Amino acid sequence: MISTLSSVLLSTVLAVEIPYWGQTSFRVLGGLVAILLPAGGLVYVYLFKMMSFMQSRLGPMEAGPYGSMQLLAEVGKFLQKEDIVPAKADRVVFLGAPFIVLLSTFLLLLVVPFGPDAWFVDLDTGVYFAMAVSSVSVIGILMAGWGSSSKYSLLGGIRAAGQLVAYELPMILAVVGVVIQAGTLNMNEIVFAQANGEIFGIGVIGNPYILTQFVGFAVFLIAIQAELTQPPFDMPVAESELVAGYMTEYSGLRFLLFFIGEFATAGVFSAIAAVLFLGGWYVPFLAPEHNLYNVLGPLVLMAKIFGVAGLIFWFRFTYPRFREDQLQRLAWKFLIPIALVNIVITGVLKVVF
Amino acid sequence: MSLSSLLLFAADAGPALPGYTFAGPWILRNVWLLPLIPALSFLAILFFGKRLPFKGAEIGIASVLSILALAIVANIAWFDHRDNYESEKAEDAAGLLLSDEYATVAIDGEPDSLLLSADAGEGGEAAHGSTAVRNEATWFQSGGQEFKVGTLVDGQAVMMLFVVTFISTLVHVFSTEYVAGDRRYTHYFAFLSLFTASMLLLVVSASTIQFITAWELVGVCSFALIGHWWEEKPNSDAALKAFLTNRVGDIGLLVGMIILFFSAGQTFDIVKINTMALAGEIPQRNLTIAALCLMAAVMSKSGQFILHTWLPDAMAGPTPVSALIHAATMVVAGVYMIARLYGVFFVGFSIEGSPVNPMALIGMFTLIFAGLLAFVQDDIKKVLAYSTVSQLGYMVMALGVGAWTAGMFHLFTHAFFKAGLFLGAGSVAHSVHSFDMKKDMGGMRKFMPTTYKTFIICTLALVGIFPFAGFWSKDEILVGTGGWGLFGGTGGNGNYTLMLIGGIFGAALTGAYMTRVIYLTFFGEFRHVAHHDDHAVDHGHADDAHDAHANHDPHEHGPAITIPLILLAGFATLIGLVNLPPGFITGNLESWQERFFHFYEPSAAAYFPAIAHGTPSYTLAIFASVVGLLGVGLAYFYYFVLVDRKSKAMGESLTELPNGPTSKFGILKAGHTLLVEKYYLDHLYTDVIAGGTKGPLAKAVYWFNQNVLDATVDGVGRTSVIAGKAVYEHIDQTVIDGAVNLSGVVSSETGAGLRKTQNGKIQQYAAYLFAGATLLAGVLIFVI
Amino acid sequence: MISLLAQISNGDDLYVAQNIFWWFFAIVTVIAAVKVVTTDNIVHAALHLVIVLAGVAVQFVFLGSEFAAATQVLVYIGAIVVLLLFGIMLTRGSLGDDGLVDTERRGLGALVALLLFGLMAFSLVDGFEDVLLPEDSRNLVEVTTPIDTDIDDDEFIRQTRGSDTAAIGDAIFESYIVPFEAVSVLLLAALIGAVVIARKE
Amino acid sequence: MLLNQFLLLAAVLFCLGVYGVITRKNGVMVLMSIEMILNAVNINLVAFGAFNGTPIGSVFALFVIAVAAAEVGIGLAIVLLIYRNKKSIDFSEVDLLKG
Repeated sequence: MISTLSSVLLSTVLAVEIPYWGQTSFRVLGGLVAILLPAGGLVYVYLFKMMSFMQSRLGPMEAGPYGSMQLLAEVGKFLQKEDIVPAKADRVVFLGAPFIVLLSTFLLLLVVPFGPDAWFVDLDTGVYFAMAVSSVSVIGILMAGWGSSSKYSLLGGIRAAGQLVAYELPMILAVVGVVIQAGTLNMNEIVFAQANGEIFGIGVIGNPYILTQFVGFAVFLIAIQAELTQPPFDMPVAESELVAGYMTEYSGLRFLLFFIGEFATAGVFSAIAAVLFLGGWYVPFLAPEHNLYNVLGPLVLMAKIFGVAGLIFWFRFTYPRFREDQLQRLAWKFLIPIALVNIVITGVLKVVF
Repeated sequence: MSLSSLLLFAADAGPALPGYTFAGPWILRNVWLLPLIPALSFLAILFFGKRLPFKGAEIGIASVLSILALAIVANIAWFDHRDNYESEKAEDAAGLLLSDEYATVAIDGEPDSLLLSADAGEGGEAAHGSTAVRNEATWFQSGGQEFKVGTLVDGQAVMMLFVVTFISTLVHVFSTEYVAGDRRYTHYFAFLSLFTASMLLLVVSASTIQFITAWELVGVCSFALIGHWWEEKPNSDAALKAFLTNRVGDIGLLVGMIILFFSAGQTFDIVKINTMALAGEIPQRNLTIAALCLMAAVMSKSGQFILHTWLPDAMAGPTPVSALIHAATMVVAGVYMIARLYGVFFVGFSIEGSPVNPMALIGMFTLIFAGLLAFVQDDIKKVLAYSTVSQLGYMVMALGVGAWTAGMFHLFTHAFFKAGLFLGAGSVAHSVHSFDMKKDMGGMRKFMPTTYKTFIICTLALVGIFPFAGFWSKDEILVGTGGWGLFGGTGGNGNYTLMLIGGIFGAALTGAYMTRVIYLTFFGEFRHVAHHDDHAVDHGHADDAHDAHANHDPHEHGPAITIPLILLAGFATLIGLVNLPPGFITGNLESWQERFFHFYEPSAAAYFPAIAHGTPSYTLAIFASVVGLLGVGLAYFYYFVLVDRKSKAMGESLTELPNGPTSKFGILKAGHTLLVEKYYLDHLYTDVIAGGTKGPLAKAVYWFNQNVLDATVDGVGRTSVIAGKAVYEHIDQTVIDGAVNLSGVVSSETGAGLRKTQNGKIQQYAAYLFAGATLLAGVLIFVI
Repeated sequence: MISLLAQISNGDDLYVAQNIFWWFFAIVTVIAAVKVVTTDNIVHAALHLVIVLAGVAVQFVFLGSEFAAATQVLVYIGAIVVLLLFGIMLTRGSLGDDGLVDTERRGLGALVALLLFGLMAFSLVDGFEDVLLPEDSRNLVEVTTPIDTDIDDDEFIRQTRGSDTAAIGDAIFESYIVPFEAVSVLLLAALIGAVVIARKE
Repeated sequence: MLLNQFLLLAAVLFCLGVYGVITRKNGVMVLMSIEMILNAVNINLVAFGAFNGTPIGSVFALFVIAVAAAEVGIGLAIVLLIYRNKKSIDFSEVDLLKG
């Protein structure tokens, strides 16, 4: 996003030829920004502010005016903590686990389009790729659970893996409806399809697929809630049962990495949901081909991300925890059949119309 | 949609080959509806049947009635199409209904020579198209090969549509009372529907692969219905036997169809296969092998000797199902297959101009041997089952001698009177709760007058008494064997004298065993003793459902059972008249004679061989009738005179003479035992073929070993001892022994070494596998 | 190495960056693969297997088959390795090296593997010595927007790369529909079979 | 790029897989080695597909992946069964077939 934006600016406005390494570093920079900005924002707006108001917590209001510096304080706190590795831990596996989780998040971000020309990679198999790499984080979590050499961690890891594998299916199946309707896997094409679409002959606001794929959207939201292992799907890290699940033995920077990973993944999944169901970077009344979108798009998408994330965190703060069997039953007996029916109906309607 | 629009010629032009067209009356292009409706009904009954007031029977009857109506409409449409095809073509040519392209194809595609060649044999039949109507769609394609499904409607198909739907309707109606109160009533009707659907699908199949599918579906349904009361071991065994015996033939079917697929240039198209076979584009050798393989399938499905053993056992199923299986669906599938692929069989077996061929031979053997077997059965249904086998023998024989129309006509008439017989037997059995004629029947004419009358009529039809249905079809088969000069007949495709004799002899047998059945069932005194407990289960009814019957005399049933019987008896009486020979009664009224032949034989189609038709002869008809009546008379004399007199003398209802001919004469007794043991075929399968290798065969080998080999060896041994002694002292001790010892040591050591490789560790085996593969590949790459 | 040298000496089109990355990934893959079959720690073996599988996915990308690469990641890494790790964690509780994980057949195994490799390498080098892969044939494809929009001036045409996904989809659902159905039946059978085998009585 | 690059890499993976299948005692590890063999085959399929410019190589690689998933499912179930019967997943103890 930033990269392309900058390169457009630099090459057209400033007429600077950017070398390959320069472009690459711009991309890396842009990726970091695109990961960290929503992550920090979400933590601050929802975790610190919204949850505190909802649950009458007094915490984050001391650091800085209105607690605005709380985020920095938290990061500082984690950074100065000692990075402990348990004596019996499988050292390499233990140390590598948080990075694998974060890697999954970064890979997910790769295919999200921020504007008609503002993307990191314009993959032909965009959505499919996203679904594929989202499953990589399971490996990281299993590594963390195993490497810690602690029974809480192991139990948490196995729970998390079971949960993630179970909810990956409804997530993918929910997306299939959108793919059928758009006729492409490419995320940017999906945005275009929504922007240029019509619903019942009315094309003023395009056709954001939430209007036709509302079932898919609901299933997708529930599934990503579970993918994020946050309430009400937080058995893997349930403190009353497993201390902190697979994160039990982590401290300092590595705990922070898991933490960032969780919120960044929430942001990226929100972005994907926004692209698939809410029209991505597109806003009505401005043709999708307009160049302005390369600047406006990221902002629009950011707004939509915050909207979807708001829903996610709202659920997080208000619902009690499921039991393990209830969780599996919800996935296999409810979400997957619904998603399958949705696919069938979408396919039939696609052929009919 | 009104009837007229159903019959209307509709324009749906496509490229047409000689012999069929893609255009035609709406109903003929859309006969796929017929299998579809009962298939849907099957699902509907399965899913909703139990909740409906009549437990699903109403869905089944509604669907079967609707397809009966459709089948009748299809027949009418076909008659119209058959007679007016020329004018249809004229309309096409005028461009009224069809595109020009189609018109030219239709006219160019049907050269006059084809029409003429077919007409040559029957002298003066108008040059009608009898062009089959076709409709097809691509099912799927894989690896460049398109798999098509479609319907091919011609005379034989519409004829079978009518037979199947008609019999199925009556069976449905009959069943509502017959299986009332059964614990799987709903499933019974569901499978009846599926059975009907499968058979209809088979009938309209346009491609061999579709045909195989339907064929197997029919097999599955028969399995389910024969084993309907699977709680009892014999029933489930019978179902398994039917299924497994059919599997044997199905291998033949698959192999044959695959041979045809590749021989005919990779096509599943039945018309194309036939056309190519007739045009000589497929090597004769391939056709013969394929026809032999297919014959195996016919033998299993249509119960031809020696694979017929499942058919009598299949009587374990409910009687209406037996009627359906024997009259219209399962067993005629094989005959229908021969008729459908007649080009293949005609050329493959060189039917034209030869005195004998495998198909005719099998048919003749079947009709005689099965007829003989029918004499020793006590179970009324088994007699009828063997009778069916025998009649199927007639049909196969007829097709084998080239009398296509006669064979199909016999199939047609047989459907009605055999269904009538089975339903009649079911009606009787329903009253006495048993199928055993000797123990539980006798004198039934007093209790069940309607059943009695219809049974007699159907028997007359089966025996072939003038003017009942069987007379006409059987006579036509005899004529078709090839005009035996003695009777003044001419024509026919060959000189099948043997088949003629067999057929006439079979007629006598039929008459005799049917007379026996009639006597045992309907005459004499009622022999039913109060052992009701054994028989309630025979029906599969819950006991309480029949407590009402337990202690009083049998009686006639309600209309659900009698009306089908009466209808079938009516058909058995009259249906033979649809194919009156030319000149008989009708004089010169052509529109009254040979209607069946006219409408149902694809005489002018390119995919059908130009078969010759024999001229009927009064002498033959009279002679055959006399022989048949002779059989009836002998049996009549034995049962109605001798046995009747004896039983009156002894004061009890006898079923045979206490010391009749079979107990007096050794040969007859042996023959009787042979028949009771069903020619030991079941023993052949279970004991000899299955058990043979472990028991008798081993003994035989042992005996051979002891007495023949050993003796030889001994003799050789003694002579060699003398020579050996000399050799021993000089060569053996030094040279040979050393070598022998060496080889012994070597092999023992090698064995000990190799033994270690057999250590049960799969991975080591995997290592050998890979190493071996590497070596072989290396040899392939470096050496060769 | 031979191939690279041959390529250089032939002076053919050299995709330097591509080749460098290819060698990087190939070496990483091979090292990880060696670790999979030699390490004594079963979890490490599984994690190295992840690297091998990812490396193979990268090879698919090099070969221009993104869809296969994504499937590789989704099925192998996302499902199969997770399943293997589950199997390990459910059947072995201990951490660290598992002691004797190898049999005494190392020599035999090495011999067979080397023989096999020698044979394959010989025949490959012999057979496809300098054969070049065709250049990425998926050129830029012009895509007009699906529905005409309000823009009147010049019709907007975006460029996107041609897709192998559509080609794969067409191939599966047209020519190879029967194998596809067979695979689905196989999966169902495997599902039922696995449940039956693994179920406690 | 050379076709042989890919084919040789696949050959290396294949042979390493074969080595693993032969030497590993642990059932799960044997399964992993088999996966490597299948992957090597997949590289070949896709490479030849790319070489011929058809998607059919990828198509069959997909089929192989699907079959591999089924194979691992069944394989792990068998390993679990062995574990339940022998309290070990050591394949060298499963040698009842010895001669």
